[in-house]
Amino acid sequence: MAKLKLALYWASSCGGCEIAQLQIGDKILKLAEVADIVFWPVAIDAKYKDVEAMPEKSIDVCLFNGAIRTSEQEHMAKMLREKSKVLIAYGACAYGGGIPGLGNMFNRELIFERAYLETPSTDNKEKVLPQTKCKVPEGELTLPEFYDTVKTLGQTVDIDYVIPGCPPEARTTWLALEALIEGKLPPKGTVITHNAKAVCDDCPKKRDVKKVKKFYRTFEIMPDPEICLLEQGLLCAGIATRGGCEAPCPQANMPCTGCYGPVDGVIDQGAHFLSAVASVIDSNDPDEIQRIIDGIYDPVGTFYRYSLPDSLLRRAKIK
Amino acid sequence: MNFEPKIVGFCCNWCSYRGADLAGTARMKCSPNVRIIRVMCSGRVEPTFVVKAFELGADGVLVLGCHAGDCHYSEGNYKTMRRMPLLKKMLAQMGIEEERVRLDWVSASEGDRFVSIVDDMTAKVRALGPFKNNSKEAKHG
Amino acid sequence: MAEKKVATKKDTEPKIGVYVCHCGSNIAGTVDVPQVVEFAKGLPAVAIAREYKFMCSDPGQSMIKDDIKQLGLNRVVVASCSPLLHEPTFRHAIQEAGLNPYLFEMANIREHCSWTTEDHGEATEKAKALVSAAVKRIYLHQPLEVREVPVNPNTLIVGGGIAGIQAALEIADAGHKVYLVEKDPSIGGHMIQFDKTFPTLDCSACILTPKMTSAGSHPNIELMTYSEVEEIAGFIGSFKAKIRKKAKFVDESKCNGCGVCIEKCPWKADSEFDLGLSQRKAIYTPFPQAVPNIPVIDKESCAYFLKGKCRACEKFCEREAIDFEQQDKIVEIDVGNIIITTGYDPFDPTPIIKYGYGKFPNVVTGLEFERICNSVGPTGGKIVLKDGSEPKSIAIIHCVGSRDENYHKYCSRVCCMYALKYSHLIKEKTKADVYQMYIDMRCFGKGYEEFYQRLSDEGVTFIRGKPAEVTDRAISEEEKGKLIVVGEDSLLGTVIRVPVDMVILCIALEARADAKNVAQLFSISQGADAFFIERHPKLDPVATMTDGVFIAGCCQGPKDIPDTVAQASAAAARVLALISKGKVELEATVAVIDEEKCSGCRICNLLCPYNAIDFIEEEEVSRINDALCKGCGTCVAACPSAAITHKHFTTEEIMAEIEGVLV
Amino acid sequence: MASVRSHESIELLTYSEVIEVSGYVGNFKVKIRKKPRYVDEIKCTGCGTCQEKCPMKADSEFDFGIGKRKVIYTPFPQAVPNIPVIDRERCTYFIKGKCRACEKFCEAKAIDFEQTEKIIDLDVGCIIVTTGFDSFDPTPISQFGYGRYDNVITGFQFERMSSASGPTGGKIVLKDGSEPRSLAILHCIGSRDLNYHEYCSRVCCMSSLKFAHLIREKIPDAEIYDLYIDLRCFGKGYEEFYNRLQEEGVNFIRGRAGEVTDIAETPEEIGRLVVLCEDTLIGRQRRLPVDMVILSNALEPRADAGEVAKLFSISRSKDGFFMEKHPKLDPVATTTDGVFVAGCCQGPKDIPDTVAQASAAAARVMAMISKGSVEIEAATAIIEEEFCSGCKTCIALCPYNAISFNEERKVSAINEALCKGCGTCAAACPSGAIISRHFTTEQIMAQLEGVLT
Amino acid sequence: MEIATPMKETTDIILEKGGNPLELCYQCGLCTGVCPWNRLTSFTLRKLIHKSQLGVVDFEDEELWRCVGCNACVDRCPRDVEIPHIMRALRRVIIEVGAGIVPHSLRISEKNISAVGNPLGEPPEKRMDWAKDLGVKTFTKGTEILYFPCCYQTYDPPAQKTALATIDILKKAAVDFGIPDNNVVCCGESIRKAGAESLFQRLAKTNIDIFAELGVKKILVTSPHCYHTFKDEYPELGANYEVIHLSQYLADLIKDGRIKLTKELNKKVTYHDSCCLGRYQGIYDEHREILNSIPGLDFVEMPEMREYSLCCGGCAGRLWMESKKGERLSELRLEQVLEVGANTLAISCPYCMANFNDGVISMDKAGVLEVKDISELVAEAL
Repeated sequence: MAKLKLALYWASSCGGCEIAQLQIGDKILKLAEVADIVFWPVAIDAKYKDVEAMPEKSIDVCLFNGAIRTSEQEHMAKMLREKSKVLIAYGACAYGGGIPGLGNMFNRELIFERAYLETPSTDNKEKVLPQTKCKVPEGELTLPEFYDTVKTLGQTVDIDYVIPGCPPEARTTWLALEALIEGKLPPKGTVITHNAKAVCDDCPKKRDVKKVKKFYRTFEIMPDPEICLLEQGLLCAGIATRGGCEAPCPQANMPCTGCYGPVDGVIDQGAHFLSAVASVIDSNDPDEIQRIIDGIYDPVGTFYRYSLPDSLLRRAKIK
Repeated sequence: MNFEPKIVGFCCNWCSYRGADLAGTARMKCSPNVRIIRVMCSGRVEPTFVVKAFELGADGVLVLGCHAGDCHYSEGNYKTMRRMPLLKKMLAQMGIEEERVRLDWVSASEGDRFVSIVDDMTAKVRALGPFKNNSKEAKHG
Repeated sequence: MAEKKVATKKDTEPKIGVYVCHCGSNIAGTVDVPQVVEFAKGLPAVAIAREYKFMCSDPGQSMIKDDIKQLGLNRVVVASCSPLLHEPTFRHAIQEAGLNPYLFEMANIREHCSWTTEDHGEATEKAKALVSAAVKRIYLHQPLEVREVPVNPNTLIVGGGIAGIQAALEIADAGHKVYLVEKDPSIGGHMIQFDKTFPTLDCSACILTPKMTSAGSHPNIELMTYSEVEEIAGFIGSFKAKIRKKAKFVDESKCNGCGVCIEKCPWKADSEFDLGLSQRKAIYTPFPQAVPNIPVIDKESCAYFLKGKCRACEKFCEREAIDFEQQDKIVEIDVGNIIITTGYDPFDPTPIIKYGYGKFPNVVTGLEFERICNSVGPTGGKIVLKDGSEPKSIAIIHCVGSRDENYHKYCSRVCCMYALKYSHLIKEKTKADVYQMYIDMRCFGKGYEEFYQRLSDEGVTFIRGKPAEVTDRAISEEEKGKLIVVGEDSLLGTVIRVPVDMVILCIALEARADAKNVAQLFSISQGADAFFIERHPKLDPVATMTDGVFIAGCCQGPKDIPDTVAQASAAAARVLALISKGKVELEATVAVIDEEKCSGCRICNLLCPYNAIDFIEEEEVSRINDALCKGCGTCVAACPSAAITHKHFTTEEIMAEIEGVLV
Repeated sequence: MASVRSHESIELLTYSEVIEVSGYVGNFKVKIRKKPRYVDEIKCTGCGTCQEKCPMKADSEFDFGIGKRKVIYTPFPQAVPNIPVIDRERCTYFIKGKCRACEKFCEAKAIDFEQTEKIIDLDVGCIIVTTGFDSFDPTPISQFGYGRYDNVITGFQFERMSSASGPTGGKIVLKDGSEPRSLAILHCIGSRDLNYHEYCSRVCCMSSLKFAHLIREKIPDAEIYDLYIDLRCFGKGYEEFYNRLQEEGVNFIRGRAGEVTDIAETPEEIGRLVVLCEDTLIGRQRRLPVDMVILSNALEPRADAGEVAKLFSISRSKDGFFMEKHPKLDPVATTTDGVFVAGCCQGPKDIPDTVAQASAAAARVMAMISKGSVEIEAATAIIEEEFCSGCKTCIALCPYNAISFNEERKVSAINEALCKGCGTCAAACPSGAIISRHFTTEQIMAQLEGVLT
Repeated sequence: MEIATPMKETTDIILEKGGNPLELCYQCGLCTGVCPWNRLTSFTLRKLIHKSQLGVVDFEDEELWRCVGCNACVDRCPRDVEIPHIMRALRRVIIEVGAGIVPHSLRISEKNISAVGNPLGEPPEKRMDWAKDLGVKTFTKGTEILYFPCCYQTYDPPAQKTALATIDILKKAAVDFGIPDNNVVCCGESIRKAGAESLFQRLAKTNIDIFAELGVKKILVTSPHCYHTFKDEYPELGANYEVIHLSQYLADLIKDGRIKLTKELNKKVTYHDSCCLGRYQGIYDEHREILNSIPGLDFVEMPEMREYSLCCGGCAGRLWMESKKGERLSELRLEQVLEVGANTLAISCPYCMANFNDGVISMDKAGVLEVKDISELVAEAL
C-alpha cells in the first residue's frame, strides 16, 4: 500500500497546534510508517510553488490550523483544498475562528491603530501602517492584504472534518489520524472527538441542580475542587462545549473556556452558553438580576472565546 | 422610500399574544412592522432566536411575556427576565444599539400597552436606521 | 464543519395547502387577499393556495377537507383570525379528513394585521410575511399524538386534620376509595384540641367528632394512623406510595378500645395533646374521642421497652391485643391522586425573650389556653393560674410571631378572631378584666365583625399597640406580684403598663417543621414563608405544580376552619373530576431530551416549574417525565448542548418561522 | 372564560334568567327565560362591525357608568360568548322604528329584530347558586359627596378607570381630564358601619392597597392617603403587600374619614376636595386636600337576593347574604338539599376564597353525581289522609317546604324527598294525622314509661 | 413620656354613670374628624373615649367640658356610639364623685337652677310675669295644649320676644292653650348633659308632678331642648306627652290655613338649624316651609345646613361657660351667615339666640345682622 501523503499548514494561529501535533509522542513513529509529510512549512522547507506544482487531489490529508485573516491565508486555503482529498480544520482557530477571531470585535483600522500605534512598547513615530504594496529603493514590496474580518476555514473553503481544541488534545489528534490510517473515516462534516456530549460528561466534578447568586472571575475565588465550577459561580463553558478532551481544565480547577466548540445541533455556541448561564441566575428580581449580570465582564470574550467568526453575527458592528 | 424597520416579535401564548389579539379586536391602530411569532412561553425564547433574527435581516427583536407572577407556567417569564438582559449586555458589546432588542410584559387585557410598546419600538428602531449585518459582505473590509 | 443543520426526516415530502380567509370585509377590506394567495402559491412546497369568504364556515372547512383528500395535501395553513379563536376548529377539520391535527398552522392576519393596520399596502405585506412564516414553519411540522393515561380512582390523603377528614369524606361519599394517612395515633388534628370555634362558639369537638367517626367507619376510607408516607413514585393517575405503619404494639384487629390497658399502665409521660399541661400513660390514646379508639405504646416511656419488665397492659388485656413483637410495616398502595393536608405547627414563642414565655409560668400560648379552657382539658375547663387561683386580669397579646420581620412576615389570619374568642370564654368563666393588645383587628369573615362588636359590648378593653415586654418588675404597689405588660398605646400616644395575672400569647401559625421533607417527597414547592405553594393563588388555589397532587388547609397558609373546609372540598372536587373523567390527557407538545447528547450538566433541572426533569444519577443524564411536562420550553431554551427538543416548537421550526416573517 | 365557552360539557345560557324551580334533590325542574338578544348566535361571527356602526350610545354598566357603550354591545371586548345584544330600551329602531344600521352592515346576516324571548325547561339534579354581589352605592352617605363632587368615585369605578381596556384606557384622570396630584382612599365605606352594613367586606383593605399601588405606578409622584381603621391583610402574601406599599411611600392614616368637602379654609385647599379625619395615631384632626377621593365601597347582597332566595328555597342571614348550612362544616350546602351556594352571594370574599368555595360546591355536586342516587331520610313523616282535616296547620311549619296541599282531596301531602324527619309537623297536627316514623307517638310514650321505671 | 396604667375601677365608675356606649367604640376617629371644635382648637374626642375605656381620664382637664352634644359625630358613627352619653357620664363622675373641678361659671348656673329652678337666678315667683298683661290663661285641666316657654324665654328680654310672638300667633289661630304657673322649673336638659344628674331628676320630678296634676297631655314648646327632654328623657321617668315644637305647629297652621301670612317682609333670611331639633329630631323641612311661605322674604341657604349644620356651641351647659374669643363656634357660624349675604338669621332655639346675639355684638355687626326666632318672623308677617 502506498504511503499516505500528509500536508500540514499554519494560517492565523499561535502555533500551538503545531506543537500539539507533536504531542502524540512516539505515535509519530507509527505515523511515519504509513505517511509521508509532503508539506509542513514549520518543519520542512517547501515553497508555495512546490505545492502549486502538485496535481489536484494529490495530497491525501491536509491538517490546516489557524483562521483566515489575510489574503495569503485565503489563497493557501483555496490551494490546499484543491490539492487535498481530505481537508481537516485542525484546532479552534480553523474551526471557529479561535482567539484571532475575537479581532472581529474591531475592524482593520482599529486593530492597526492598536497594534502599530497605541501599544506602549511601540516606537513608530512616523505612524507607518502595513501596506499591501510599498516602494523601497530595491523595488516594490508586497504584503498580503490584512482583512477586516476573520473567517473560519469552513467559511472560506469546503472542509471535510474538524479536529477541535485549542490546541487539540493529543488523544483527539490521534483519534483522527488513526481513523485516517485505518481508512475508517466517519461521514463528512464530523467533528472528530471521543465524546459527542458536552465536557460535563467528561468532568468528574460533582454536579447538583444549579443556582447562582454571583459570578466570579477565576482569580477571585478558590473553588472547591469536588464541585461543579459553574455552581460555584465560575463561568465554566463545559456545559456548552463538546467533550472528548477529558476535561483537563476543570480537573485542574480552572473553568473550561470552550475550545472544543459547540455540541452537534447547537447553532451558536455563545448564545447557548449565555442562555444556560442566565437561566441559572438565582433571582426573580430584575434589579438583583442586573447586579448579578454586571458581575460578568466581557460577555463576548466569555461566551464566544473561540467561536465569534463562526457565530450567527460573526462580528461586531463598528460604527 | 422611507426606511420601514422589520421587527420580529416573540409573544407567549397566554398573555402577550392575547394582548396583541385584543389590540386587534379593539381595532387599535398599530405599526405593522412587528411580525409575531407565537411561542408557548416567553421562557422558550432562546437568545439564539434573537441573534438569528438579526442574522436574517431583522432590524429589531421584541420579546413579550406575561407580567411577573402571571406566567401560565408559573415562572417561565423569570427565566426570560434573566436571559434577555445578559444577551443585551453582550449585544451592546458587539455594537448593537440597545433599542433594537426589547423585553417587555403585556397581559391579556393590555391591548393598548401592546400597541404603545410596538409603536414606541418601531419609532425607535426606525430612527436608528437599518441594522447592517456587516458580517457577510465584510469579506475584504 | 459547514453543515450543522440536522436533516429532518420526513416520510413524505410536505404538500402544503394555504387558505386565506376574507372574514367578510374584516380581512379583505384591508388586505389584498388575491395578492396574498398568489404570493403563497410561490412558496416552497405549497401545492395549492385558495381564498374564501369565511374559512371557518362549513363550506370553508369542506374546501380544506376536499383538497386534503383530492390533492393529497399533508399540511394545512389557514390565514385568518387568531389561532386562539379557531385553531381547534380547523384542527378538528383536518383530523376529520384524516390528517394529524398538529399538521396545521394558522397565520393571524386579522387581529394582528387587518384590524391594526390602516394602510392596505402595509397590511398586505404583513399578511404575506405571516403566511410565509406559517408555511416555512409547517414544512417542519411532525405529527404528534395526544396521549391519555388512566386515572386510578383511589386517592391518598396525607394528614388527618379537619382538611384531610373533609376531603376524605367528600371523595369517599362519592363512592371512591381513600387512604387517609395520619402520623399521630388519632385523626382530628389541631381542631380537636380547640375548645370553642369562633364566631359561632360551637364546641369544636362536638362538630368535629361526628366527622371523625364517619371517617373512621366509612367503608371507602382506609384509615392509616400512626403512619407516614415514605416514598412516592409515578405521576398523575398512577402514583405509587410507600407508607410506613409504625408499630403500635397493639393488634388493631383484636383491640376493642375498652381502655383497661391505659387504666392499668403504671407509667406516665407528658401529654402531647395537652401540650405538656397534663400527663398521659405510656400506653395511650391521645384523647378520649380518638379515632380509631386504639391505644399505642410509646416506646420511649414504656417500662417494658426501657427496662424489660412490666407488661401490665398485656396482663390485663382480655382480648390479648397487646403485641410487643410488632414491627413497623411498609405498605404499598396505588393511587391516582394525592391531597396534602399536613397542617401547621404552632409558633414557639420562647425566642421572643421579652414576652417571658417559659420564664413566667402564667404566660401561656393560645393553644395552651385552648386546652386550659377545654372542659376535658388538664384543668377541667377552669381558667386558673399555675397556683390554682382564678386570674383577676388577663392580657391577650396579638401577632406573636406574626407580622414581624424577625419571625414571620405574614399575618396568621386567625389570631385576632381566636383572641376575641378567648375574651369571650374568659368573660364567661371568670370575672377577670381582659385586655387585648392588637395592631389591626382583622375580623374579615362572615359574622366576624359582628363578633368583634359583641365582644366590645362585653367589656373587653382594646389597646392598640404591640407590647414591648412582659415583666415582673413592679414599679408600684399595685403591680407587685403581677405580670406587667408594657407597651405603647398608640391611640393614646403614651406608654402603658398593664398589670395582669395571666398573659396569653396569640402565637403564629407556621409551616410544619418537616414541610421541606414533605415538599421534596411530593415535588411541590414552598414559598418564602415555607408554606406550600399553590399553582395559582387566584385561579388554582388547591392544585400544585405537580399534576395530581393537591393541597388544602393550613399547609398552604394560615386559615380558619371555614376556609380550610372549603379548600378541602375544593381539592376533593378536583380529584373527583379527574376520577370521573377516568383519564388524563397528556400534553403533546412536550420537551424531550436526547440522552445521546445530554452531558448531565444539570442546567435544566431547576428551571422546570413542574419538576418534570429528573437527573438519572447512574446514567448521568437528565430525563423529562412527559407525563409531567407542560411544554413551556424553558428548558429547551437553556440547554447549552441543544439536547432538548420542544415538539411542535423545535428550534428549526422557529428559525424557519423567523426566516418566514422576514421575507 | 374562554374554556367555559368551548367546553363540550358546558351549555352557556347568557342573557337568561331562572324563573321557576320545582322538584327536589336529584330531580329539579328549572324554567329559564332566555331574553332576546336580537342577534342570531349561530350566525354571528363576533366581528364587531355592528357595534362599530351603531350610532347610539349609552352608559356602560360594565364601566360603572364612567364609560360609554353602544346600544348593540358586548359588555367588554373579551366577552364570552363574543356575541352582542341589542339594548331594546335604547335602540333607535325599537324606539322610533328606523335605523337598522347594524343589520345593514352585518355580513353574516345575524341581526334578527324579530327575535322573542324563549322559555327553556331543564331537568337537573343539583343547583349551584353563584349570583355574586352588588357594589354598595355610597350616595346615602352624603358627607362623602359621592354624586355631588365629580372626583369622588367608588373603588369599582376606579378599577375600571385603571383598567387598560377601561374608558380612560387605564389613565387615572379627573373629570376634567387632568391627572390628580393627590388622592385619598377611604376604607370601609358602607362596611363595619351599623348605619349601613355591620359586616366587614373583607376585600376592601386589599383592593385599596392595590389601588394605591396602581396609582403609585401610574403617577409616581402622587400623594396618596389611605384612611383605614384596621388593615385587614390576612391572606397569603397580603401582609407582605402591605409592607411593600409602606415602602412605596403611601401615607397610611389610621382614622375613618368624617367628611369630604369642597369648602376651602386655606389657599392650598381652594378648588380641591378636603378630607376631614382624625389621624388617631397622632391624635389630631387633619384636613387633607386632595384631587380625587376613592371610596372603597362595601360588597352587599344583590338587590334581587330576596327573590333568588325564594326561588331556590334558600335562607338568608341577617346581612342579606345567602346562608350556608353550617358555617364551618358545610359552608357550601344550603338547607335545601341539592342546592349549593358559592362565592360572594354567601358573603364577601376574595378571589382565592371564591374559587375554593366554588370548587367545594362542585365537589358536593360531583359526589352526588358519581353516586348516582341520593339516600332519602327514612324516618320521615307521613300523613294519614283519612285523618287529615285539611286544616293546613302543618304547611307553614315545615322548614323544608316539604308539605303541600292537595286541593282536590283537600288534604296535606308530604314530599318524602324533601322531608328531613324533624317531626315538627307531627307535633303540631291537631288531629294526630301525621306520623313521625321511627319517632311515633307510641314509641316515645313507651320510652317515657321506660325511663320512669 | 408619661406612663399610663389602666384603672378598671375608674372605667367601672364611668360605666355606672351611664358611659356604657364607650365599650362599643372601635377607635376609628371619625368623631374627631367631624367635630366642629377642631375648626377652632384641637379636641380629640376619640382619645377621650379611649382614656375612658382605660380609666385614665384626667378629670381636671377642661376638655371634658368641651363637647356640647351637637351629635354631628353620633349621626355618622359606624358603631352608633352615643358620645354625648359618655361625656355626660364623665361629667357625672366629676360632679357626683368629685373627681374634678366644675368650671366656675357652670357651677353658678347649676346653683341657680338648684335654688330657684332657672339658670338665670331669677325669682321663681316672677316666672310668668312676662305674660301678665297678655290675657293668656293659665293651663287648667281640660285645656288642650300647654305652652311651655323655656327659662330664657320667660326671663331674658331678647328671648322673651319668642314667647310673646308665640302667644300672638296662637291667639290669632284661636288655639286652645294655657301657660304653666310659676311652680314649673327648668326642664333640666342642659344641666343633665352637664352632668348634674340628680338635679335633673329633681327638676323633672317637679315638672312631671305638676303636669300630672294638671292632666297635661300635649305640650307646645319653643325650645328644642325642652322638646328633647320632654319627648325623649321624661319617658325614662314614666311620663309620656305629645310634644310639639312650635315650628311643627306653625307649619301645620299655615298649611291648614288657620293663619294667613299676608304682610311682606323684605328681608334676606337664612336659617340656622339647631342641633337639638335637627340632628336629634330630624326636623328640617318645617322651618323652610314656613320661611318660604312668608311673602317678600328672600330665603337663602348656607352651605352647611340641615344635617351638616354647624353648632352654635351653646348646648350641654356650654352657654353658661366662657369661651375664649376665637374659640366660639357662634362667630364662625355668623361668618357663614354673612357670606351668603343674609341680613336676618332665623333660628328656633333660645340658646342659639343667646349665642348669636352675643356674637353679633362682639363681631360688631349690630346694624348689619339681626337674629330672630322664627316665631317672631311669622308674627311680623301676620
